[in-house]
Amino acid sequence: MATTVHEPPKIEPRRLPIEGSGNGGWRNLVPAGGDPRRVKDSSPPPASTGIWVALASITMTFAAFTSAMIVRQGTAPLVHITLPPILYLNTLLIIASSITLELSRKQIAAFMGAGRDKDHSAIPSRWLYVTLFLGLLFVAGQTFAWIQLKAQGIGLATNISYSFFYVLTVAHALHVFGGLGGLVRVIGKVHNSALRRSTLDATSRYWHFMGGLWVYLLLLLWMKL
Amino acid sequence: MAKIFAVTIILIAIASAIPIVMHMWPMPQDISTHGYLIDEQYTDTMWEAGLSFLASQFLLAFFIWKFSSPKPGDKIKSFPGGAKGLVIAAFLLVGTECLALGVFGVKAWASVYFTAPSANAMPIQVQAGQFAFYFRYPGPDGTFGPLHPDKISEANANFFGLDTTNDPDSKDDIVTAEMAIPVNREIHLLMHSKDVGHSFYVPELRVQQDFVPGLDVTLHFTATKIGKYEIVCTQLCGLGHYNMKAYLEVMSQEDYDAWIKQQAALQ
Amino acid sequence: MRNRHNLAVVLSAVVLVGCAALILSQGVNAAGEGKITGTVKLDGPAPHMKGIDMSKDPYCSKAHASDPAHYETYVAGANGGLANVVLYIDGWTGAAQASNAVLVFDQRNCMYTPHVLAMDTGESFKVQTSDQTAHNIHPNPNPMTGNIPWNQSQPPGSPPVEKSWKATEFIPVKCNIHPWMNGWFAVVKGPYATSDENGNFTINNVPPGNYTVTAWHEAAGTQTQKVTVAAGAAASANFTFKAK
Amino acid sequence: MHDMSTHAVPHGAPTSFIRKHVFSIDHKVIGKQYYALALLAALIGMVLSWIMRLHLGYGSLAIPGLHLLSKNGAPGDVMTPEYYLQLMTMHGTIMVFFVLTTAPFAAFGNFFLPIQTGAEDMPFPHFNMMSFWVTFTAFLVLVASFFTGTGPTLGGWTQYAPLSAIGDVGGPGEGLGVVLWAASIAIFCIGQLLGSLNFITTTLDMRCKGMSLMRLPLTAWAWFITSIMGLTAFAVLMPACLLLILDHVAGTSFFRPSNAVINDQVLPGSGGSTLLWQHLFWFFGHPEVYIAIVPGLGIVSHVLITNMRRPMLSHRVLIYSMGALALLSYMVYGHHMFVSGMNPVSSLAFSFPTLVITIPSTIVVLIWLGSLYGSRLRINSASLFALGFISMFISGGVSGFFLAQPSIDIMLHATYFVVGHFHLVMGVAAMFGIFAGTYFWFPKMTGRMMNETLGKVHFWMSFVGAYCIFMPFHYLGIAGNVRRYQAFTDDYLIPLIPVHKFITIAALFTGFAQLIFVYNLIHSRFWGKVAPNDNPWEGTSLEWSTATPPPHNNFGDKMPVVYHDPYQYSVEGASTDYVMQTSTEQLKNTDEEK
Repeated sequence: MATTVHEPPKIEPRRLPIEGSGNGGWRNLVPAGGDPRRVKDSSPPPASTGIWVALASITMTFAAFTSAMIVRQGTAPLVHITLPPILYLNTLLIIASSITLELSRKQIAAFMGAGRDKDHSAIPSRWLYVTLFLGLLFVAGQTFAWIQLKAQGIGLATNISYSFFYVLTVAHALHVFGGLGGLVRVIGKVHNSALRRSTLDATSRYWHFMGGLWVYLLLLLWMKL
Repeated sequence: MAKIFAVTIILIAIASAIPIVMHMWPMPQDISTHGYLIDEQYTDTMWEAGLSFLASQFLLAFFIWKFSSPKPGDKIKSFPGGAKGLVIAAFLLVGTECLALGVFGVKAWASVYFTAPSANAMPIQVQAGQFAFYFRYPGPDGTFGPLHPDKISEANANFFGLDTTNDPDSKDDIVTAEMAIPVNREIHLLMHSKDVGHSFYVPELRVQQDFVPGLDVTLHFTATKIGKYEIVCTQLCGLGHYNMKAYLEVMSQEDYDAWIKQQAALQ
Repeated sequence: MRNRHNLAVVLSAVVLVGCAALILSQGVNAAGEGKITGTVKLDGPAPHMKGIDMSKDPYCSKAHASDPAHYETYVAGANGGLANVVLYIDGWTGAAQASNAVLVFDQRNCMYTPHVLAMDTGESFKVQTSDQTAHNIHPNPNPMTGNIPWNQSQPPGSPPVEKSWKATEFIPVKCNIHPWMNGWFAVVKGPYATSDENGNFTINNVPPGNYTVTAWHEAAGTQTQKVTVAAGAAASANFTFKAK
Repeated sequence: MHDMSTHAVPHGAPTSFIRKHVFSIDHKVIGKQYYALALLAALIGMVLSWIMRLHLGYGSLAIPGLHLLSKNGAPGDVMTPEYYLQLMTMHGTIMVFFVLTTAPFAAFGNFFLPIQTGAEDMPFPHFNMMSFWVTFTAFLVLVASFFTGTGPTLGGWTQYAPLSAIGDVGGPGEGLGVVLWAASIAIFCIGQLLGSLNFITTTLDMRCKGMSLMRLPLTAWAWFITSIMGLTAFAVLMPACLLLILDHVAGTSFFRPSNAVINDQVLPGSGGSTLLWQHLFWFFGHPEVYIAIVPGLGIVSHVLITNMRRPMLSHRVLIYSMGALALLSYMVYGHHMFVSGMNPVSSLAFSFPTLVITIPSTIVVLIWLGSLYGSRLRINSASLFALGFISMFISGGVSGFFLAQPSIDIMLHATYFVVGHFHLVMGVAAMFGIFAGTYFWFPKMTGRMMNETLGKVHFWMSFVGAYCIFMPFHYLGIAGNVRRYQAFTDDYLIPLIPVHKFITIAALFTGFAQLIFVYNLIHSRFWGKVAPNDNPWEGTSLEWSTATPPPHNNFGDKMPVVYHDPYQYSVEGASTDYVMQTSTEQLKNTDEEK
């Protein structure tokens, strides 16, 4: 959190230190009698609030898809389809990746907490690579499922169930790509000694959410189709 | 400036009320059995809405008039009762209003939607398509033949896609371009859309209902006054939307019998 | 011998092209051209054409108050002649025909006049309205032919719309505002004719040669006949359709 | 958009022209860019409405040069029915999305939310920049549909399926036009999601020292609430648009029904549902109405307070009411679908919350009126527009009573009554909010004052003109005049044509007034009177405590510290009649209201 390089406050003696956020913020309580000294100086970095906001909007998007399925089911019943079995393997992969990411986060937290956050180059990043690899495998597995279906002549327009299948899986995969981008960024920051805890936390929250979302989608597809 | 503004607001408020009070462009006359409920509901709402409209505009104008030219020593005064009073007032006034309108409104709504058509209601099927309505009467056998979308041929006057050679029920179905109904007889309208969304709106009958493609909606009503009325489409359906209409003829039973006979001969 | 043969072919081709050029420049009935005339008849009594209920649009029903409108699928004359049959030459390979008159597809009294408009590929035609009510013109060509569908309104007083078709096709055209209004654009290659009330037709501007004349009717189908056209003379072809 | 690690605060001032004015990450520049986009869109939308009004009042009138816009749409310069519908769709879409959403929310919000919270910038300035350029791209895509062969879509801004899903056979513009429309809206949603993300995080995390949530001005609260609504609403509209595009390009049947027949041909499609589109659309569509109007509530309160020289009767109640409006707006969307074939029981379920939504609206109006009482009202262009807003909001609001009841909606649905209702309440009222904000904040945004005389002329013409246009709409609706008709050929509509002529004249008149505004805006920007000081209106909130125009990091070399509630006007015992939030003066009753 404290590593962004700022100009030393030479000409701004009265300017309060800024570290990626204001000084009031989320935990800003009402100062009694207008005394700002009793306000906490720190508020959570924007990334940790921002990620919740982003996740809320993704939740709404997939809620919209879900309700579309339910309403559409009301007009014309969805057709039963068999999901490609590789999806179950993919599920294991994405769950495993969440676990490895959590391992990595613990490790890094322990590392930084030990007061060694001056020397970032030694941050352990092995589990991050494992997570990235598992994430890539997941996307590859999803692609394999699509190719498999395509080989059977099943496309987006085959029937409404497959339409929903493709829309949901592709939309999820695109979001997973966003998560992979975040992981790459975190790894890059580790190497540039510029990693902030909030960045790692936000990325891992997003990644876990993608995992949870996938399990939800799989259940949805499995139940409805 | 503020005083002129206040006067303008009052003038506009009064001018807005005049056409309503004078019935300059009134609702079309009601020719249905359930319409009076809607009309009563409408009148009640007009009273409540109209009074709140006038009251709040007048109050706004009055306050602007009164408080826009303060003298230097004037102090800020607080509204008697303060925010709490206003909130309670809003809850009480509007709350009761809403509750009353809501509860009474249910009655009018129920009269259209929650009553089943009576057993001897006359079934008529109406099909909406770009950009015309067509009507089907079941004929003497009282049954509609099935629809075959692939058989629709407007070029050959087969508007519904009936197969008169194979479907016995379709043989005596009567398809017309205008809708004639006997007066004081309940009509059970089966609504079917050929292509996109349309709507069935007869202001005089106090009915409006969308056609939903893929879903057959029904509606029932009784007309009480002989005459010729217009059925118009209110759901945007394409370039000819404004031109999509048909005529509804409410006839005496004898006239209707003669008319349906004549139509049957034309099939 | 062989060279001479080739020479003959080339020469005759040159002559033919020359003739074609001559025809194109001189217009109707240039020297050496023939024509095909004949009659199209309907076998048996004409099928009953349903009356049209135009009550949807008071303008239309008023226009037909004294003369009730009927569908025009079969329009048969007193002597059994069948109108609205399009006659053209199958497999025409000659040059495009010069348009000698402006083709007009009129919307009059909520009906299409003519009911069938024949035209050459690429030949332009005008769609106009004589009515005081709005129409839309919505031809529905097969997307595979390369003809592009369109759908355009013509409110009263609109200027005519000028269009043409690229590929040969019989294209149904409709007015969605007045669903009973239907007609055809018969897009053919080469010379063509449409039979009149009495079933008579004349295909002009046919160079001498052997041809297959095709007669097309929107409901009764197509028939073909082989004819030989001599220079300056009229060949004859008569067709008889059975109502379907 | 989900990578959250883009911290760029604080960033140094840009030096190149492009980074300063085009691809700027400064929220103030982005706010101005949004404003310019909204202005351009509003002008286009207004010209479209003129053309439509001329056609409605004088059916066969040739409008010179109209054929240049579309050869097929207006042969001989006379509009065809499809062209009317296409212009109508574009008018609605441009106005709702690119004016009413961008101007009060994205434009003013971007400029003033960080300043009012005491932040240096938004937390994710690059997302903020993207948000504008994405929105701009969406606008270009939408406008591009004018130049396709068959023109833009004619399906109305609600774009009801299946008309919007069946392709070109449904009418001109229903093929490519719809795809461009849906693509534009989907892109627009992305832009607004990025914006909302920044707004919410700014409000929660970036407040300066001493700025508790309750010390935020009402505008900041309004933008905060709006961005929460936007976050959920646009996140629903985007998938709906994607599904619509898929129906066109991939042959799916989300919205294409079985057995639809046009021109005697059965169209492909199976089981698609028109209700599906309506549910998805209105779940966005109704909150969208509040997205357009809630920032207006905030701006008007803010402007009024400054010009009344007193705080509102209750700061909290206003905030809670806006929150209640936002919450309820999700529960009432079904009132757009009373006659759509939805289950009649659910119509009732949607009707009650719709009626209930009048309670918070009434509270807001009563608080305004109650606060006017005993105030020391200053009349200027900004306060005139704010007061005009109240009048319009009342007029537009009461007609909601009618439409909230399904039984009356049977008569009034899809008539001009509805058009009058939403134009007054979310069109004119929201525009008045924008105008009030413009006259009020112009000195802060540009360092110059707007011409007051022209501003007042603009106000009088707009106020009277807007009533002349939209009040008669209600009468037409009561008489059964159906909306979205390009001409009135039904027997019962013909007697109403003189009313339409009157409305057309009023519309031209009112539109002319807007040109005065544009002139005033541009002239004042470059040659207007220089603002006398940083706080010409004697306001109290943070935007008035910084330089004019604000420096790149908003507050120069001194971060603000907040000691007071946002609206300390006419406080007893204070040295002046207003005490700025940053003032260190000790006040007796400085604590939060109970």
